Amino acid sequence: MSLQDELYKETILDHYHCPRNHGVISGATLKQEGTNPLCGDELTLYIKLNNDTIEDIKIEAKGCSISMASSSMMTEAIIGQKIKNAQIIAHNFKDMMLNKGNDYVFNETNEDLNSLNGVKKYPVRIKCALLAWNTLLQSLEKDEAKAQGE
Amino acid sequence: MSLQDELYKETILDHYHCPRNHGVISGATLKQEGTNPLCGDELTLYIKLNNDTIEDIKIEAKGCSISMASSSMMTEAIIGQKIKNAQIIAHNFKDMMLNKGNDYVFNETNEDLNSLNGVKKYPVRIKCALLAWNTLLQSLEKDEAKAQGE
Amino acid sequence: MLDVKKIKRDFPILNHYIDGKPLVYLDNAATTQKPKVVIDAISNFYENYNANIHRGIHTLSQKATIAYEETRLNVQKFINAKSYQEIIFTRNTTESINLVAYSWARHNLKAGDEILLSQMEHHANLIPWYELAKEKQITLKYIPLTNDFRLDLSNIDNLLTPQTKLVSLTLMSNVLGTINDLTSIIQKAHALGALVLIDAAQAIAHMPIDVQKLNCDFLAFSFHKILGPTGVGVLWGRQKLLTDMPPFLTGGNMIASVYTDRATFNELPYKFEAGTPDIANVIASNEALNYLNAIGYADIMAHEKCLTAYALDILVKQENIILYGPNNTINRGSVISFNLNQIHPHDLGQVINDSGIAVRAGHHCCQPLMRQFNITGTIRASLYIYNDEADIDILAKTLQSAYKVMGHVVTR
Amino acid sequence: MLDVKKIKRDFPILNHYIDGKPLVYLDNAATTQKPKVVIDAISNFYENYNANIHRGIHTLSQKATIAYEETRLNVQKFINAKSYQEIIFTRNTTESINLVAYSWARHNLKAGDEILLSQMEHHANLIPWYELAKEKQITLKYIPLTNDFRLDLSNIDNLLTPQTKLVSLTLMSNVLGTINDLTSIIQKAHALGALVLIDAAQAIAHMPIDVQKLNCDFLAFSFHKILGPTGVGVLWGRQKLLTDMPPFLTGGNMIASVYTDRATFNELPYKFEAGTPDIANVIASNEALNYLNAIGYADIMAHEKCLTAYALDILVKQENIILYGPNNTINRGSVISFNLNQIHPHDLGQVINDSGIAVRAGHHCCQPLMRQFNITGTIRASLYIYNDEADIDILAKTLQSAYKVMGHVVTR
Ligand SMILES: Cc1ncc(COP(=O)(O)O)c(C=O)c1O
Ligand SMILES: Cc1ncc(COP(=O)(O)O)c(C=O)c1O
Repeated sequence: MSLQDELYKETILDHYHCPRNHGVISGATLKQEGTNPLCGDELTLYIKLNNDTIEDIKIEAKGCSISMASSSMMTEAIIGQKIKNAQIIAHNFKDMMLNKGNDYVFNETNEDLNSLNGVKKYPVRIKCALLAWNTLLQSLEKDEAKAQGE
Repeated sequence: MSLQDELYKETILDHYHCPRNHGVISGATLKQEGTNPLCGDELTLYIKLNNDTIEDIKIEAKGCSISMASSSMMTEAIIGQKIKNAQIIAHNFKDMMLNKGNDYVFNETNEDLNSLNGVKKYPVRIKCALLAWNTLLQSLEKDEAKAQGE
Repeated sequence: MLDVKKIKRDFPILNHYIDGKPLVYLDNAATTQKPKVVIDAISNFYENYNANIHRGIHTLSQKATIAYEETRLNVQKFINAKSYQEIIFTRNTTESINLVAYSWARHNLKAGDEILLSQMEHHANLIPWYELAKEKQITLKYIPLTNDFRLDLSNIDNLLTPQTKLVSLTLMSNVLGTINDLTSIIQKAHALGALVLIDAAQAIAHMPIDVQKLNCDFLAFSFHKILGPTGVGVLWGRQKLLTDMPPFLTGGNMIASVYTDRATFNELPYKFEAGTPDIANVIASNEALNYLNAIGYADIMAHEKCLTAYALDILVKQENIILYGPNNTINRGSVISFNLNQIHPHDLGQVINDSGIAVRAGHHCCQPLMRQFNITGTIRASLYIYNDEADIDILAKTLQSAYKVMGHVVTR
Repeated sequence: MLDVKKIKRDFPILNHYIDGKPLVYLDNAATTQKPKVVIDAISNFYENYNANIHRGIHTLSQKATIAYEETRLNVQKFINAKSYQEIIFTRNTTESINLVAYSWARHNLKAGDEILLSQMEHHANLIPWYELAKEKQITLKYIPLTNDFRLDLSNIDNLLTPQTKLVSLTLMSNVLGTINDLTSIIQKAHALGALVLIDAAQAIAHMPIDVQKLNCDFLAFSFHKILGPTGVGVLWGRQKLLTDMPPFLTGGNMIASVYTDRATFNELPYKFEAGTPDIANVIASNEALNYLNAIGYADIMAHEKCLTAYALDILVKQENIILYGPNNTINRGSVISFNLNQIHPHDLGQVINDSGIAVRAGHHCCQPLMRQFNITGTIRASLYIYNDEADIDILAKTLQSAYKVMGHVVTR
């Protein structure tokens, strides 16, 4: 299997060309910007919370296929989830990407995410795949910190 | 010929053990301190001028054999000389020490200086051999600058 | 002209296969490959005369010291400096520029002073000045670019003012390939009493440099971009300036006498070289100079001109390509930046890499320039003495497959 | 115990002859020799995957990046740091200490604050503080020495004051061999809110280092003193401190986003690594760690203890010898300084060198300590894993000839 076949699987290209939940939420509960320090790609994440549920999520971004696809898959995976669950999914995803020898496999509901497993072989591009997820975690952490501060 | 034979020739050892013109001139016309940045050895040079003649010169120093011997030989070479001449001798000596392939040979009057030629092979120690000479040149330069300023 | 086949044989890595394919190395603006003589000089040092330098009396230390200083003398000749005392070894261009920022600028500039840069500068020649500007309320000004990617000097007489204390410019852009003729700027800057720092990190690989002819005040470059090892940079500065500057990094070797509360400093250039330097790599850098000198810049320049012309000619014909840089070879080096419409440079870079070609994809440490073009990055193919037309042909062929791999419908 | 014969075979230089004599290398405190695995790692990098790191997508760059970061992870384990983000690569110990002086101290200390040093510090841990003290009217204080060449802590409760903001000490003297037990000083310093920097340039070669157990705040060392190449130093710092510190050197790689007038900085540790690092040497440094780990510090320490005891025993019997350093092997490493009465260390060094023995002669970058002893320098024999009793015997034999060569009458 050539590198290209592996990396640019149909699933990834599909999300790249037709990113889900792309755009802006006006009146979002949370808004967070993220930057990939390696290439300068930037995205803005919007979340609408209903109590502890992520009722809506949208991402505005311009980026490479990996970063766009990962963002898109992320929105699908966490929309409608409780915050706690979203954090667990995010940590599972980061584990999959960052830990050598970790063969975490997402179940059917989130199986698209498994297509990003191939990015592990390209350490420089792991940052692309993680950008949206790190931005999400940062955003939720800030929200928690704020809630505790109140 | 072993390195020791070459470097620690009798002439050098003689000047090292019995340094000529060692000491202080009270009421010296010029006084200059010198430091070897590589080892921290310090010396103080005293000169008594009579118009443009170096009437007396003394050096107070604690140093290695090369530095002590070179200082001692220097005082012998320039005592009683016109400043101009002393500078020429100093430059000849520096040339001998610093220029590869320069086989400058001092004549009979200053033949002791030729014994230091062997130091050239030990670049780190050239600084030891030059300390007194550089201090002399600095001192005379300062004197000239002062004279011109007046 | 260069005998590229023969040159290739001098570079072990070019005779190896990467992932089963021969390496096509077009990332020379990031770092060049190293000839065997350079690699061997490092092993030779460690296997035969490894020792710390400058203060050791023993034979190894003397040999190491002589070899280390030999490189300095050769650098002096290479850039035609007046004295070896003007050659300071640093880690890289970045440290060289920081040295000037910390030691010269921090002590000579004050609020209201101005520094003139350009819109094509590398981060190494930007961030040190941003930090200084913040600290000291200094104003930074930029020479803009013309439509053909050159310095726009039409407004230079307004950009340079009596407040300008430093003009810091790259001699060759690491993105656009543009070579800047700095003659008139340097004259004007000096007439106003400003100093001029030249970032020669790119230029040094592609053209002979004569600091006395350039008439600049500081010049910085890195050896890893001219066939030498990583870890060795050079700062050249006028002796008078260096003499008056306070030291930057302090510690062993840069001192003359140390008391319990103060120290006097060593003579130039040692005043600026604190601690144990990268001895092996400085020594091996000499072989890089010898290798370049043996080829000669006349032939290097002729080779690069032909190859760049060939590459521009082929690339400009690619579908949906956007080129960033002068479209001819006048005052232009062999660094070629481009994008394919609609494809992110990271993706294109990956596709190119998968054909065994090493190019760089990204902002090339020139984010302000990218913002100017309203892009996040480009693909950059940068050519050197061991590249030939076949390398360009492979690159072009790969580009033609990119839209298919990325699942785009190609639109004309 | 160590199999010294076997170890010697791993070091190419020890199997060569210098001026016709086998090399007896006793200058390990200045820099150690390098095993073949380290030398080969450098060639292997240049011959197989030389590329610039961190931003390249192509295969070579990825390989180089992985290998570079692998060294960082190994350093993290080696000194038991909590995170790889606390490991910053510099050129040497000197730069590491300067980084703390410029970035942390310059921004956190003010007039009237105090820094506590000791009388056995290397210039690298003195001059940066002299410069800072001058600039900011900071007071420097010194822990004195006892008669047996150890830190005299009898007055420590007066030396440490609420104004003390930093305690910066060597863990092992590069002149005396003394190993300092810093446990109680660190506790007391922290109780007063002061930070502690440890200069581990010497110690790291001779004892295992655990930054969490030491409970210091910064720690600095150089790879060239632990079998690694020149050009690589390490600064370890607590993550919280490093996070709050402004960058030091600025330029490429240490940034996140760059605008035309400002920049945001990269995450740790990259915030402190500006420009192209010494890639090859950082990668090769990993092999030095692997080599040391394979031997193990337990055996290294046992070997050095025996050898130091042997050397002290023989040296103390030499006529007219003056030893500077503890006369037993308790809390003492294998660095031995001495003079022969009436002979300048330069001359003695030369005589010793002429027997094919490399020792260091001079002030060892510790002029204040020399002034203390009222001497300009010493001869320093420093032993490491490839030295054995035969080396000491040759040294002793040479000493016996010194007075004859120098034309002295030996006086008892
Ligand atoms: C105790 C100590 N500190 C600092 C240094 C400086 O190390 P480097 O020259 O590698 O910066 C040395 C080595 O000479 C040393 O022995
Ligand atoms: C124009 C220019 N300036 C500065 C640099 C920085 O060089 P280094 O990373 O060796 O410090 C580079 C190389 O990336 C460059 O191309």
